[in-house]
Formats: sequence, structure tokens, C-alpha cells
Amino acid sequence: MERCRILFSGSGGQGVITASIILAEAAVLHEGLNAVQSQSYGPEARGGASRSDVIIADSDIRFPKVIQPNVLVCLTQEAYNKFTDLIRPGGLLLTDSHYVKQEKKVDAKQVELDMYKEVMDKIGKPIVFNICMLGALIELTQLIKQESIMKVLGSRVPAAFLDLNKQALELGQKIAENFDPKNI
Amino acid sequence: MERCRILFSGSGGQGVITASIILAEAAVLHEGLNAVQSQSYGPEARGGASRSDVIIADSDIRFPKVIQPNVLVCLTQEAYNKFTDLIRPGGLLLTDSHYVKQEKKVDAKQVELDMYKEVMDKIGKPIVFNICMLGALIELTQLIKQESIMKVLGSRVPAAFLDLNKQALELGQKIAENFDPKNI
Amino acid sequence: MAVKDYIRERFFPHIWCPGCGHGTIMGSMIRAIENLGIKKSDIVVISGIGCSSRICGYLDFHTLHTIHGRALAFATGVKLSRPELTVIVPMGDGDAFAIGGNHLIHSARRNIDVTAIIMNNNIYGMTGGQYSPSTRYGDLATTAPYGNIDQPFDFVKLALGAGASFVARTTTYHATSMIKILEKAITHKGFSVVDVLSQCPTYFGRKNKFASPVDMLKYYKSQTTPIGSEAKEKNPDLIERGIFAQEERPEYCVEYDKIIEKASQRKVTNGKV
Amino acid sequence: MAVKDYIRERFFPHIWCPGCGHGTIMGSMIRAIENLGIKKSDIVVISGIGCSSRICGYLDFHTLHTIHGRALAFATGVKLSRPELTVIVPMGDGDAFAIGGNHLIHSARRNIDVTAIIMNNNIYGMTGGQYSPSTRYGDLATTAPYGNIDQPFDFVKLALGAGASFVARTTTYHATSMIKILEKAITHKGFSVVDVLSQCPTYFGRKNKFASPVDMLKYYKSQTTPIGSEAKEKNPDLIERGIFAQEERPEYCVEYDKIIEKASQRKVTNGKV
Amino acid sequence: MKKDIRFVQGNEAVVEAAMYADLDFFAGYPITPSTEIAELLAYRLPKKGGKFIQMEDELSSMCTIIGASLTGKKVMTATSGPGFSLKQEAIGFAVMTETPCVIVNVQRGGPSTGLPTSGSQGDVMQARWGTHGEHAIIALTASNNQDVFAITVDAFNLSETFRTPVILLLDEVVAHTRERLIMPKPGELNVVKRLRTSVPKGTDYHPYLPREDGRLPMSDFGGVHRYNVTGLAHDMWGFPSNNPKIVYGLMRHLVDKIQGHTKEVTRIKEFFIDDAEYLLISYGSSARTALHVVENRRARGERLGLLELQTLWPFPVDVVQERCASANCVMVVEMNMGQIFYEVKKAVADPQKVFLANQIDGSFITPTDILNILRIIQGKGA
Amino acid sequence: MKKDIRFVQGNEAVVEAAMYADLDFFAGYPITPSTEIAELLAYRLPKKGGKFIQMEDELSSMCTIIGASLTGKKVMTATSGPGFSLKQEAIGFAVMTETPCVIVNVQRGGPSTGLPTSGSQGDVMQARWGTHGEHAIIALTASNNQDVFAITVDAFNLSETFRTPVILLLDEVVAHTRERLIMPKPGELNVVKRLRTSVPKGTDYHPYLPREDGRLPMSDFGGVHRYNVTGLAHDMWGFPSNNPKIVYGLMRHLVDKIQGHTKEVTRIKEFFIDDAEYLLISYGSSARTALHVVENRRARGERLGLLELQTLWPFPVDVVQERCASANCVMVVEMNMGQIFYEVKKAVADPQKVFLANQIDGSFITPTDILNILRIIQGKGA
Amino acid sequence: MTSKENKKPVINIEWCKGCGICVEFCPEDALVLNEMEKSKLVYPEKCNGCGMCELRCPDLAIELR
Amino acid sequence: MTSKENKKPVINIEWCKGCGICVEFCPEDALVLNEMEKSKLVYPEKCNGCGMCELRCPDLAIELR
Ligand SMILES: Cc1ncc(C[n+]2csc(CCOP(=O)(O)OP(=O)(O)O)c2C)c(N)n1
Ligand SMILES: Cc1ncc(C[n+]2csc(CCOP(=O)(O)OP(=O)(O)O)c2C)c(N)n1
Ligand code: SF4
Ligand code: SF4
Ligand code: SF4
Ligand code: SF4
Ligand code: SF4
Ligand code: SF4
Ligand SMILES: [Mg+2]
Ligand SMILES: [Mg+2]
Repeated sequence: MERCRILFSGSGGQGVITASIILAEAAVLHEGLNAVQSQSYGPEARGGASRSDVIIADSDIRFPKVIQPNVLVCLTQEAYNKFTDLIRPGGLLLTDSHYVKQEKKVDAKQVELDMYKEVMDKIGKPIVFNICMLGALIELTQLIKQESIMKVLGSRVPAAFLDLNKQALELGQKIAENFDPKNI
Repeated sequence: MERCRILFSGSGGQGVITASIILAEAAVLHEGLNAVQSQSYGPEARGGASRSDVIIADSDIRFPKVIQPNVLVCLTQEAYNKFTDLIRPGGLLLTDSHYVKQEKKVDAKQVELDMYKEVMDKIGKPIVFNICMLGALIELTQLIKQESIMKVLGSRVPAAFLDLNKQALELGQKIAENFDPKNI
Repeated sequence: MAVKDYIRERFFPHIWCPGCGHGTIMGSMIRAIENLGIKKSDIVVISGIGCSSRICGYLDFHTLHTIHGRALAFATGVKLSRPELTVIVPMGDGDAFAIGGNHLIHSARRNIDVTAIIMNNNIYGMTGGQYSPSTRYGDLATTAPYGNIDQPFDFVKLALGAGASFVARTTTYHATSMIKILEKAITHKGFSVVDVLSQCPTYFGRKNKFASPVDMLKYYKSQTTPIGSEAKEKNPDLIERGIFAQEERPEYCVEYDKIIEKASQRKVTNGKV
Repeated sequence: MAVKDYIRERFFPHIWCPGCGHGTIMGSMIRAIENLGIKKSDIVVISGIGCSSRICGYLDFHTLHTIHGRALAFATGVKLSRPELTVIVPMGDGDAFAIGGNHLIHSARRNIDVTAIIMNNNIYGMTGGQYSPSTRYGDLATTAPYGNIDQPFDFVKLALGAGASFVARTTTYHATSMIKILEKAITHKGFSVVDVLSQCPTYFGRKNKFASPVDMLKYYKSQTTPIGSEAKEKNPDLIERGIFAQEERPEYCVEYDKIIEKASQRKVTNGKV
Repeated sequence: MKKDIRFVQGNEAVVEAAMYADLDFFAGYPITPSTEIAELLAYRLPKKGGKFIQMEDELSSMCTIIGASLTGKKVMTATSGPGFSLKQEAIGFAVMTETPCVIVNVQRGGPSTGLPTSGSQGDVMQARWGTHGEHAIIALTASNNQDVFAITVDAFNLSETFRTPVILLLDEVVAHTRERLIMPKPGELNVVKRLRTSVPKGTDYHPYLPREDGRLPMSDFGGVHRYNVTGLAHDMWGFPSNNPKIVYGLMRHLVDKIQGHTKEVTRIKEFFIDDAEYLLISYGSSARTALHVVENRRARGERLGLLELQTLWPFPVDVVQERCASANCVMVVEMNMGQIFYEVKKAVADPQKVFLANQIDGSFITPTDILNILRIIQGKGA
Repeated sequence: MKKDIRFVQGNEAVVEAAMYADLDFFAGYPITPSTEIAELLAYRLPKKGGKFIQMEDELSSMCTIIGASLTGKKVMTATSGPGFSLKQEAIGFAVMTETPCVIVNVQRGGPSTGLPTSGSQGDVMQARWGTHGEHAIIALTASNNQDVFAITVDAFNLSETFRTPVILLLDEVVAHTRERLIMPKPGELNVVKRLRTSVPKGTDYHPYLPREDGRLPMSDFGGVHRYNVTGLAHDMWGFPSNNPKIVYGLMRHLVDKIQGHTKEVTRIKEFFIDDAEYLLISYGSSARTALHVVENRRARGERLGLLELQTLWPFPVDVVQERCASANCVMVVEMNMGQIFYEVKKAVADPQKVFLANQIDGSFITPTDILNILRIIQGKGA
Repeated sequence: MTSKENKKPVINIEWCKGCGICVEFCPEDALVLNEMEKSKLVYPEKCNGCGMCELRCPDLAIELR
Repeated sequence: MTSKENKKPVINIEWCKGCGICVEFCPEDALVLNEMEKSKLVYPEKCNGCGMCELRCPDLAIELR
């Protein structure tokens, strides 16, 4: 596989970091891949913008940070403004239309999905928004299998909530599947 | 002048260190000489044996410790036993017969004086024993003038006690003057 | 002047989490100072390290953001050098009583005229929710996953035991009386300790089943009572608030002036004492 | 067994000055231990740095002579690792309450079963007579040539304020009751603080017009009184001695055992709490 | 048996390894970026009957583990810059009393409070010289989880073997990066047990008399041998002495037992060294960037190599000298102003061929940072 | 005017010099062998309206003087080994906040409690590297009372000039030896005053914006300018920042203001250097023994010379290199296991000609000790 | 200090973090958290000008004017 | 513990530092500091065996036997 560098960005409460860890953990534990994950600590991590770097590869990963992401996920306008220029030519830029308005063209596949709204409409629990995002991401990138994500969730989420997470994951996949670039 | 290296030794309460400082201070402040003084700190300085090193010279003094004293003053038997071998050939060994019995011959002028007894007899205050010893020392070595010592005492000792100190100093000088080596 | 005249507006909104009590304490401090009419340039605020300690950046006084636990030692240097300044030291519970406990009791003992404000959230906020010396027995914290077995200090008792001449307790719910207490603490000539219960919804609250900052204020409202109230007799578990001690005692800098006076009368005698 | 069976005779006579109270305290400690019949190999004595701390060299127990002020932290490590051992920590007033004050109050708060014996001579003996946190206002010391302006701690009040469950005071004059008190302190299950007034004739005495150790003992005799005595009412300046607190409270190591029990019942879930 | 694979932070790898190495006792005080070590151990230790205690500060944490070690426990503490400074006095006590213990310092940006959440390698020299008085010390580091695990186990082993505090000098990036950790199976890695004296009760035991092999068997506090431990210079019985002969012997012993065993203590990793024209020397997280560069350039045929140091102290002078001998140019990659750089310069025969590739602005050193400096060294300018 | 001659200990010379340099404020905690400094200042300072305070420990003493310095006072603290270790965290704060202060460390035997009453020079490297995080520092020393006086005044001057803590690294022998001190007359030695900003009230003052000459004028706490001081990385206003550009600028400034002024900061003394075949390099009390040997052998026609270092940090690389160039053999004389020795080796062109003459048994290094080693170096055996 | 009686809270929505404290403890229930999770004086007529919202707001986001 | 009634103080003059505490506080004035500044049981007949000298001696120099 090609080395994939993903940068997740958003605000403190959105669960981006958790989502990124789940993705990387799935790669390592259930797909025999290598992955590294790291996140920004520091004052900005409290309340303000948060950032998580994930690299997934089938070879050893030395340098652990993402400088130019292949995949950039921005879940706030602030994050979008801050990071959007970093994206690798030909990469994927994923945003949520509730939070972000993609204002300019970049040399990447720009995907704007209505994940937040759909989560609220279909599931009603904002807490699984991040998992929905993850669903969309794996659908768009085909990086990691749904089952792998579910296995990780199984070991992390109380049984009672597992189903909810599964719904969200699948919702995300569906939204992404239905995505028609012409809509942008 | 010849560089003079003096080692004072005795027990905590005898005032040897004070006496040594007075001597060195007199040399520096009132005779235009150089002098260094240092003493043993450490557990042995409390209660046990105490030691003070003085070097007096008319040139710069670099190495500040006394390894082989020209003049060795021992005011306890313990000190005598410990230090007597250090004396320079041809030096001066001064002890007090109340405290020390000189048990062997060394290649030095061996002077045993009855200072403690004389102080008790003539002055009755053991506190000035050290000054008496100093008097004997300057008499025997002709190193420092009596007036210089008195000047230092004047700046250190309360006026009321100055006379007492003078008596002791002179007593020491007299004892030493009268010393007849044949008496040993 | 308005509250805004006392802050460095460009750093707002501040860094504290939504509903964090530290902001309320900062507001009360400002209002107390405003009420007292002390000039901004006559005030030095000194803090250690912690969420609480970030207060220094926000206040338009002379501000000194130091190292963890030692703020009172820095304050001692500032105050003893310039006794005419008003020195206020806001501290976290960990800052003040864990790593900094010794400086607190010694400042109290010396009775140096410094006001210590404990922004007491019963947790280490900055490092992410470890137990502090005021975390209660049984509470949860990241380093007490099975429930805390340490007994907490009663900061008021400890400050009194150390000899503090002004000791008080209040909460972020009781903002009006907090302001009054802070006014008294600041004007008190001597060392003052004000223990302010302050919510950390992010770490203490979340770990200990408080759904929101509001719930924590409700707790302060229902679980505290004025000193010597009837309620306390009925329910000894209630936490008392109010002023526990306010005594005139020799202040350190004033005492030091006496030393200077004595010293300047004696002659130097050859460097010997 | 005789007193000599508890000491390392080859280091005697000890290093302390003639008339130093520290020796008397050592004697009383030995007698208390003898009376309690504790085995020598079950006792760990831990000290910091100071004249007082040299006690470690003389006692035929497990002895740990540590660094200045931190003996109680070492003791916490020893006790928590081996709760079955009897851990005794003799400390100087400076060691215990100046540099070491924080560890003392935190040990008290945790109520760990360690006995802290304060060999309180109101001075730094080892370094030659500087004022300590128990040097009284007005006393002379090498660093207080004009008289001390620091207020002293009342160690008893401070220990109580910190939550110590056993707190007592005695003096080297009152050797018999010192032994009794030490027995109780050592057997007390929890943190014990015993403030023992101990003469330093060499530095404290000489600077403060005590002609001899004997005079200092006379002072302890005349200027102290049992807790709650009539004499105290008449002369409030008298220093009280006796046991101020002796309460059963959850002991730290016992509490820790409960944590172990709880923990071993829960399953590890992927290293997450 | 299936491999036990985890996806964890470096700090978790430390915890897993410490448990593997039979850690009994941890005392600490929270500080970013080391706090996770304490948090995880608070959970893990009691499960096996071990003890975790959060002390009132770093000074007491350090003292507490020394006390516990003397009773026969395997002990550890963890901290970062400011806390590491506070532990220095007691670290010296552990050196002097030859008490095994492991001190983790997860480096962050300094000096002072600096950049608490940024990676840095600014405490390398402090690890060597932070406590007062002449002494020697062992300090280890690692760059990835698998190595962090192995090196942590090693830290305990060396600490026991040489009766000395061992400093595990990690950095924020290593500590906080999540990646794979394949858990070694029980027995897979060597775990050195506390060497206890075989001297029976009633027979004289000398706590500070080295055996012929230089090792000093211990006797647990609370056990059958009663002896004295002191931070003062002491004799073979543990009693204070200022006899120059005894002091000399003690000082030489304390230093020689470590400096004299540099070879045994040295841990390194080598990548493409044999024919390297440009030899990079690095350690900890910056070695990851260095290796990235090396692999990347090798792919293009450029002869770069990497010597990754895992033992920083005692500095492996001989190994460094030897490995550098054939390189045209040596570049030390680190996140400070050249702490190991100067050691390398001291070690090699021709110091003028040693260059520094570093980063001091709080951000993690990137391949570009290194390549830019390499270009300048090669005379190609900026 | 008659010369004002005193017969005093080195510690008293420090006190006299500090008073000469306008010391206003001292905070300390007693420890052998530095205690006399505190004791004398407790007596002297109040006489001129200055402040002396004995704090509860060394950590707080260090913090207290920093607080006092920020209000515009000249400040000092004094300690020895264990206390020096305890001050390290706060020394880093003074470095980061650029607060002038003088820290006296009278070295004694280490590590740990070691030999509290013996001379030693074991804290040289600690003075450089004792606090966490990359930084630079100034450390001075001297070997006799007259120099102790001058160097102490210098310590205050450099501290003010560079807005940095200055470490005065004495040792027990220098501190406790009594000898002559000729008191410099007022005005005889330069005394640098605190450089205060000329920015008037109401105009913006930037506490951390260096002037063109690199200096940063200060504004007293309690004065007309209200600003922030923090141990975090900060911008020119004193507010926390982790902007890499700002951090980089700060780090370079902190280090360059000292390392870049090594020449200005260097204080040395030279004895018979020009034609020296055997060049001794020493400092502090051991330089006295070294000089004794040099003078002694010169009298016999042997070409020995002495370079006495008074500035230890920043290490005067260029001066040492230059002075060593023509010597056949360089011998570093010190009381540790070779701390300045390695710096000299690093500095010179041919390190193999540098040897160590030292003493580590707690007794003061004697001429015989040096001569014995010299004989061995000369190939004459023991 | 001037009387606050006629004053009403003005909310700085840039600073308000939506903690809900002012809303919950307003004695007159004059405040509400809006859809953006910001405090809003929805019922100004109810407000008695007591100022408790101002004093308790941790974000200095309320000023009675 | 055995009764001390018939026991008398035995002084270890190697250890005694002559502080005078035992002498001063002996209820029966049975002890004296001799010319060598060492404690001595000069009046054994007066001694009541109370043991206070033993307990107070800072030098562990007295043992009732
Ligand atoms: C010497 C040192 N040790 C530890 C830390 C890490 N640290 C920063 S703040 C803090 C405690 C914060 O708790 P508290 O003082 O209660 O303040 P809060 O954040 O809760 O307001 C700790 C342990 C540090 N910065 N320095
Ligand atoms: C860190 C440190 N600071 C200071 C000292 C010096 N010091 C040794 S003992 C002591 C105080 C002694 O006083 P105290 O604790 O009251 O014991 P005492 O000698 O009076 O029995 C001091 C300050 C030290 N050894 N270590
Ligand atoms: S973590 Fe807690 S104390 Fe810190 S800002 Fe957030 S709520 Fe406040
Ligand atoms: S100096 Fe004081 S405390 Fe120390 S041994 Fe002498 S009398 Fe005792
Ligand atoms: S001023 Fe009082 S009544 Fe009005 S909105 Fe605020 S809290 Fe409510
Ligand atoms: S209290 Fe302040 S921050 Fe909280 S909701 Fe009200 S205005 Fe907003
Ligand atoms: S009390 Fe002890 S040391 Fe003192 S005089 Fe009596 S026997 Fe001697
Ligand atoms: S036993 Fe009692 S009566 Fe006898 S000598 Fe001793 S103190 Fe005096
Ligand atoms: Mg807190
Ligand atoms: Mg004391």
C-alpha cells in the first residue's frame, strides 16, 4: 500500500482525536499494518483547535508527524483555514458542511458531507459524530475495513453503546458512498 | 624572614583556634606580613581534636596548609600523638605539661611549659590559657611583637577583659623566657 | 473603572474551560480590588503553575508567573523588598498545598503581608485530573482509579495551625461574599489565606459524576454553610464558609523595619557580630 | 536487654556535645522500644541531616541516614513497602519543620504509621546556631544577631492542623514521661508526632544566656506544665506537655491494602482505566 | 501463542516494560509529558500487590522510591524537566548509597517551564551532571515503542547489576506517539533480579564491600542484617568516614563501576554504517527523523548511515570513535544546542568533521531540517 | 588614606565585596561551608537598610531573591552542594526570565552529603548543566581573598550587564582560609548599576526586546510599567508563546548573549606562561597549589607556567587554546575527576598532551600530589 | 459604585462559553442559552438587575450596563 | 523489668562528658562532679535508686546495676 498520512483537525469536544486513534489502532491490531498517531498537546488542545496526526503504512514508519497530509479532515472553520494549505496535491479534503464552508479550490478531492446533520437527524446523539466521520473516511479512502474499526470499538466502548457506534459508522459510510462530487 | 609554618592542635574548648587567628591577624594587620590561617572543620572539630594551620611569611603564600610545621603546638596528649611526627627537622615543639607528656625525642627543640598550671595559679581563669600559650610562642619564636598581639586583642576583646589577656600574654612570655631546656 | 480596565483584553476569551470556576475567582478578585480602589501599578500578582496560575497573563497588574509551588517564596522577595506594594498570590490547591505546602505554612508563620487565594478545585487541572491534597477520600482521579485513599487537608485548619492571621473560605457560587472576603483579606495587614472552592468541570466534575458546572455550583450552594450555622449542627458534613480568623499580629516587613532601626544604631565592630 | 544491647558501642562516646539533649532522647527511645519488646530487626530508624540525625549511626537497628528534611519521604517508601516494620524518624526542628515541613504535614495528612520524633532544640545545631522555625521571637541566633523576628511554629498546633492522629510534647527533663509518650507514639497505628524539647547548650544555650545544660533543663522544668493544668491558667506563657491527640483514624498502609483488594477484583481492560 | 500486539503511547510502553521487569513500587508527581506513566501505574500496580503513591512533590517521590528500594523492591519514578531538577539532590543520594532505582525523565522544552508540551532533548547533560559532586551515572534512551520496552527493562537490569540509579531519558515525542508494541513474552527478555547477600544471619555482612566481580549484594531493610546507610562518605559497613584512603576507594568504586563498564552498558543500533560517507548520530525521537532521512537517501544511492545511541551515559566513546573513523563527515542530530554533539567531537579523532543538525524552536525536527543542514555541510549552501 | 586591611575568611571577602557591589537583598539557608556568608549578611545588611531573610529551604531562597531582583534590588544567595542541587529549578527560571542574581556555591565533597567540611571542586559541571533544558550560564571562581573580592563584584556586574544569574563557584578551602584582604576604596572597582528602561510612563515598554547593543533595560516591579514575567517561552512582552519563530529567537538570545560574549566575560590570570613547557591550568583553591609548584620549580629553572581560570563558564575556549598552543604538555589541576580537564581537551588542538592532576580523597591537593603526577607524565614513573 | 438597579446584562458572545451558570442561577429566569450555546437575555423585562449573572460568569462575558 | 530499688548508678567515665545533669537533678544529692569533670557516686548511701540520673544522662554513661 501507499503510505497514507492523515491529519485530523477540529475542536476539543468533537472527538477527533479519539476517532484518529481508533483508526490507527484498527490498522495495527486488525490489519497487520503499521500506524503511528500523535496529537497536539499544549494550550491549544484545551478548548481551542485540536489536531491529530496519523500515518498508516505497510512498512516501518520513522518520522511520526504529518507535514503534508494525503488526507485532511477539518471539522471546524478555524481548522479548515489553518490546515487546508498543507494538503498534498491529489489528496483528499474532508469537511462537514455543518461546521465548515470550503471556500477555495485546492489541488485535491474536496468532499463536503453533511455528517453532523445526518447524525442528529438519524441518530440524535452528537457524541457519535466522530464515528460517523470515521465511517465516511474509510468509505472514501478504503484504507481500513469496517470490521476492523468495529473490533476496536468493541474493546473500547461499553457493550450498551456498541450498536449506536455501529449505526454511526455505517451512516458515515453511506453518506460518503452517496457523495456526488458535482454537489459541491 | 623565613616562612614560618605553625600547627596548633588541642581540644575544642582550649581556644587554640582563636589564638592562632590572633597570631595570624597580628602578623597581617600590624606587622605588614602575610599570613594564612585555616582550621579543621568536620566532626572532629566538635568536642574532639582541633587543628589550626598558620603560615606567616613576608612573601605571597600560595599553598595555605601546613604539611610539615616548623612550629608545632600540642595541647592534648591525643594531639601530641597524632601530630608530633610531622614536625620539620630543627623545628619547635611546644606542649603544656598539664596536658601533655612528651614521650619521645624528635629532631626539634622540644619545649614543655607549665602554662595551664601557671595560669590557674597566677590568674585563676582557664579562659585565658590560650593567650598565655600565645605569649610563650611569640617569646620562643620572636615571630610577632607583643604589641601587635595586644592590638588585635584590643579590637576583639571587651575592654573589661583586656587587662586579663595582657596578664596572660605576659605570663606566657615570662614562662618561656625562663624556660631552661635542661629541665626536660 | 470597569472590570475590563483591569484585564489584558487581547488574551480573551481566556484559556479556561467552559464553566471553570477560576474565571469567577478572577472576576471577584478584580471587583475586590476595584472596590478597594487600589492603583493597578501598586499591585503585584504572583502565581505558580497550574490552570489557576494562568491568571497572571490576564490581569493588568505587575504579574509574575513563576514555577510550580513556589509562588509564595517569590512573593516574599517582592514584598520584603517593596512593602508598600499589594501582593496577591492566587494558587491552585496542588500548587499551594502539595508541592508548595511548606512555603505556605512558613509564610503564615512569618505573617508576611501577602494574600494567598487558593483556587481550590480539589484536583490537578493543568495536568489532567490527578488527585490533590484536597481531593476527598473516595473521590476519583486519574491517579486514584480505585478511589482516593489519601485524607484531604482542611486548608483552613492547616493555615490556622501554621499561624495565619487571616483565614477564610468561600466558593464560586457565593460570588458576592467572595468579593467581600477578598477585600478584607487584601486589606488585612499580615498573611491571609482564602480557600475558594472552585469547580473544575473538565476533570474533577467529569470523573466524579457532576454532569455540568452548574451541578458543581449547586453542590457548593447546598453543601456549604456559614460558620457556626445551625445547619452545620444538624449536618456536620457541611463545609463551613466565612472568616475563621482575622487577627492583628506583628507583620514581617514591619518587624524587619525594627531590625533595620536596631542595626543602624550599632557600630560595626570589625565585621564581627 | 540492656540499653547497650541497642547501640553500636564502638562509636561511643558519641559525637554530641556535653549536655546535649539529643543523647537523652536517644536513651528514652531505646527504653521505650525495650519496654515494648520490639525486635531490633523489626525496627527501621530513618533520619535526615543535623546533629539529631547522627542518631542513626548509634542505634543497632536498620538505620538510614538520609538528606536534610526528607527523612519522612524515605520513611514513607520503607513503611509502604514493608508495613509490618516499625518505622521511627527522629528529626531536628529544622530538618522536620524548616526544609522538611511539607513532608511532615503530608505524612500527617496521609496518616501513615510512622513515628516522628522532633529533637527540638530551637536552633540549627549542626551548622552552628542559626534560627529555626521554633526559635522564639526575640531569641538570638547567628543569623538573628538583632533578635529573631520570625514567629515560631507551635509544632503541636501545626501537626494537629495537618491532621496528625497522635500528637504529644515532652522534654528531656521529663525523661520518664518521655519514655511513656514514646511508647504510645510508637504503638499508635497512624502518624505520630512527638515534639521533644531538647537542649543545645553549645549554640542555643550560649547565645541565649543559659550558663549550662543544667539551666536549660531547669527551664524545661519550670516553664512547661501538663496539658490543662491550673498553672497554665495562671501563666498562659507556660508550654504544655502531654498527649494532645490520640485518635484512631484510617491508616495509609491499611487503606492501601483495600486498594489492592479492589484492584485485584477488576479486570484489566486494555490498559485503560 | 498469538503475538500480543498493542497500540500504545511510549509512556505506556514504559509502564508495560516496568511491569515486565517486576516493578513493585512507584512514587511520583504528575507533570506533562510524563504523567501517563503515573496514571497507568496507579491502575496497574495494585493489581499485582504493588504500590503506587502520588507524593507531595518530586523531591519526596525520589526519596520515597529510594526508601522502598532499600527494603528490596524494584522501584521507579517518572517526571519531566522541572521535576527532574528537583530530584537531583536525592538522585545523588541514590548514587552515594548505591541504591537501585529507575528515574524516567520525559524531556520537554526548557529551560524553566519552557514549552511543557513540546518535545526536546535539552536534559542530556543534566542527566549526567545534574547532581552536585563528582559521580558517574547511567542514562538510556530509545526512539520507538519496541525499543522503549526493551530499554526500560534494561534500565532495571543495569540498575540492579550496578546498584545505581539509572535514568531513562525519553522525550515528549517518543512518550506521546502511539504505535505498535509487540509485547515480549515472559522469559523472552532477561530480567535481572535483586542480588541479595548469601551471608547468613549472625555472620557479618558488609553492605559496601564489593565482591570480587565488583558487585555488592544487598540485604533488605527489615531483614536479618542491620546496617547503616548514609549519604556521607562511608566505609564498607556504611558508617561515615573521612579517612582519605576510604574516601578515595569509595569515589573510585562509584565512578569505576560505571565508567569501567562502559562496554557492557553500551546499547546502540546501526543502520547502513559500513560504507557510510555521511554518518548521522542520533538518539531518541530525533533518531526517527534521522533514520527517515537515511533510508530515504539510501534509496537514491546516497551513502548515509545512522548510529543510534541508546546509552547516552556513560558515553560510548570507543564505539563512537570507531564507527566515525571511516565516515567523511559526522552529523549529530538532536533537539538541543549540541549536547551529544560535543561528546562526539570529544570522542573522534578529527573533530572538525563533526557537525550539528538540530532544532530548538519547540517543533519536532523534520527530515527537511536535517537535509537543509546536510546541504550546507556539503557546501551546497541553503 | 591608609589602606583598609582586613584579615578574613574567603566567605567574608564575598560579603565585603557584595556590600561593595551594592547588595540590597539576601535570602539563604544555612549550609556548611557557606554559612558564614549568611551569618555576616544577617548582621551587615540591615545596617544599610538592606534585607536579609533566612528562608525555609534553598528552593525558596532562590525564588525569593528572584522576586526581590525584579523589584530592582541587587540580590544574592549562598549555598553548598546539596543546596545548589535544590536551587536548580529556580536558577532555570532566572535564566529564562533574565533576572539578575548572584548564586554563591561553596563547593564541598560530594556526591550527596559526602564530606561536608572538605574542599572539593566537584560541582563545576553542575554549575553549567544543573538545571533542565538548553541554556547558557556564567560561572566565576577565584583562589584568594583579593581575587574573591574582585570576582564577586564582577559577578554582580556581569549579572546586571547580561541580565542573567551568575554562579560564584568557590570551594571550602578558599571560603574558610583566612588571609589578608585589602579593601578596595569606593570607586576603585567598577560597579555596574541596574540598567533601567528610559521608556516613560504611558509609552509601551518591552521587557524582552533587546536593544541594539543586545541589552535589555529593566523596569522595576511596582514601577510605572506593568508587564508579565513567566518561565514559559515568551514573546517580547513577556507573554507565553509557542510560536516557533519566537521560541527560536528567545533560545538564541538566551544562549548567544552569553556564549557570544565569552571574550568579555573571560577572566584569567597568567603566571610564567610565555615560555612554559609545562602549562598548568587550574582555578579556585587548587590554583594556589599549582602556583606554589610553578613558583617553586621556576626557582629551579624548570619552565612551568600557570593559567588560572576565573571564568569557568562560558568556558574560555579561545584563550585556553591559544595559551596551550606552545606548551609541550598541559596539566589541569583540580579537585574532581576531571571536569575542566575535559573542557581543556576539547579546546586544544592536540588533546593527547593534556593531563589531569587531581585529588579526590577529600584532602586538599598538595604540591606533592601535583609533582608526583608531573613525574609520571614526564615518564619518570612514580 | 453606581446603582445597578436599572442596568441589564449585556453579553459578550465572543467570550461566553455557554457554561449555563448565569442561566441556571438567574433568580428571575431572565436568561437562556441560545442555539449557539451562548447566553442571551431573552426576558429583559424579568431581569431585576441583581448582577449575580455578571459576578458568577467565569468568562467575564457579562456586564450590567 | 526487674525492680531497680537495690540498684545504684555505675558511671562509665569513658562516656561521661561531665555535663552535670545527673548531679544537679539527683533528688538525693548522691552524685558529684569530680576533679576530672566526671560524674561520681560519692554518697552511695544516699542514693534511692530512682534511676533518674540514668534516664537523663545524655551520654548513656550511667547504668543502674
Ligand atoms: C516542578 C513541577 N512539577 C510538576 C509540574 C506539573 N504541574 C503543572 S500544574 C500542576 C498541578 C496543577 O494543579 P493545581 O495546582 O491544583 O492547579 P489547577 O490546574 O487545578 O488550577 C502540576 C503537577 C510542574 N509544572 N512543575
Ligand atoms: C539541603 C541541605 N541544606 C542544608 C544543609 C545544612 N544543614 C545540615 S543540618 C542543618 C540544620 C540542623 O538543624 P536541625 O535540623 O534543627 O538539627 P540539629 O542539628 O539542631 O539537631 C542544616 C541547615 C544540608 N545538609 N542540606
Ligand atoms: S481543566 Fe479544570 S481547572 Fe483547568 S481550565 Fe479546565 S475546568 Fe478549569
Ligand atoms: S551543637 Fe547543639 S545540638 Fe549539636 S551536638 Fe552540640 S549541643 Fe547538641
Ligand atoms: S442581573 Fe440578576 S436578574 Fe438580571 S439577568 Fe442577571 S442574574 Fe438575572
Ligand atoms: S456564565 Fe458566562 S460563560 Fe457561562 S453561559 Fe453565562 S455568559 Fe456564558
Ligand atoms: S549526666 Fe551523664 S554525661 Fe552528664 S555528668 Fe552525669 S554521667 Fe556525665
Ligand atoms: S538513682 Fe536516683 S538517687 Fe540514685 S544517684 Fe541516680 S538520681 Fe540520684
Ligand atoms: Mg487544582
Ligand atoms: Mg535543631
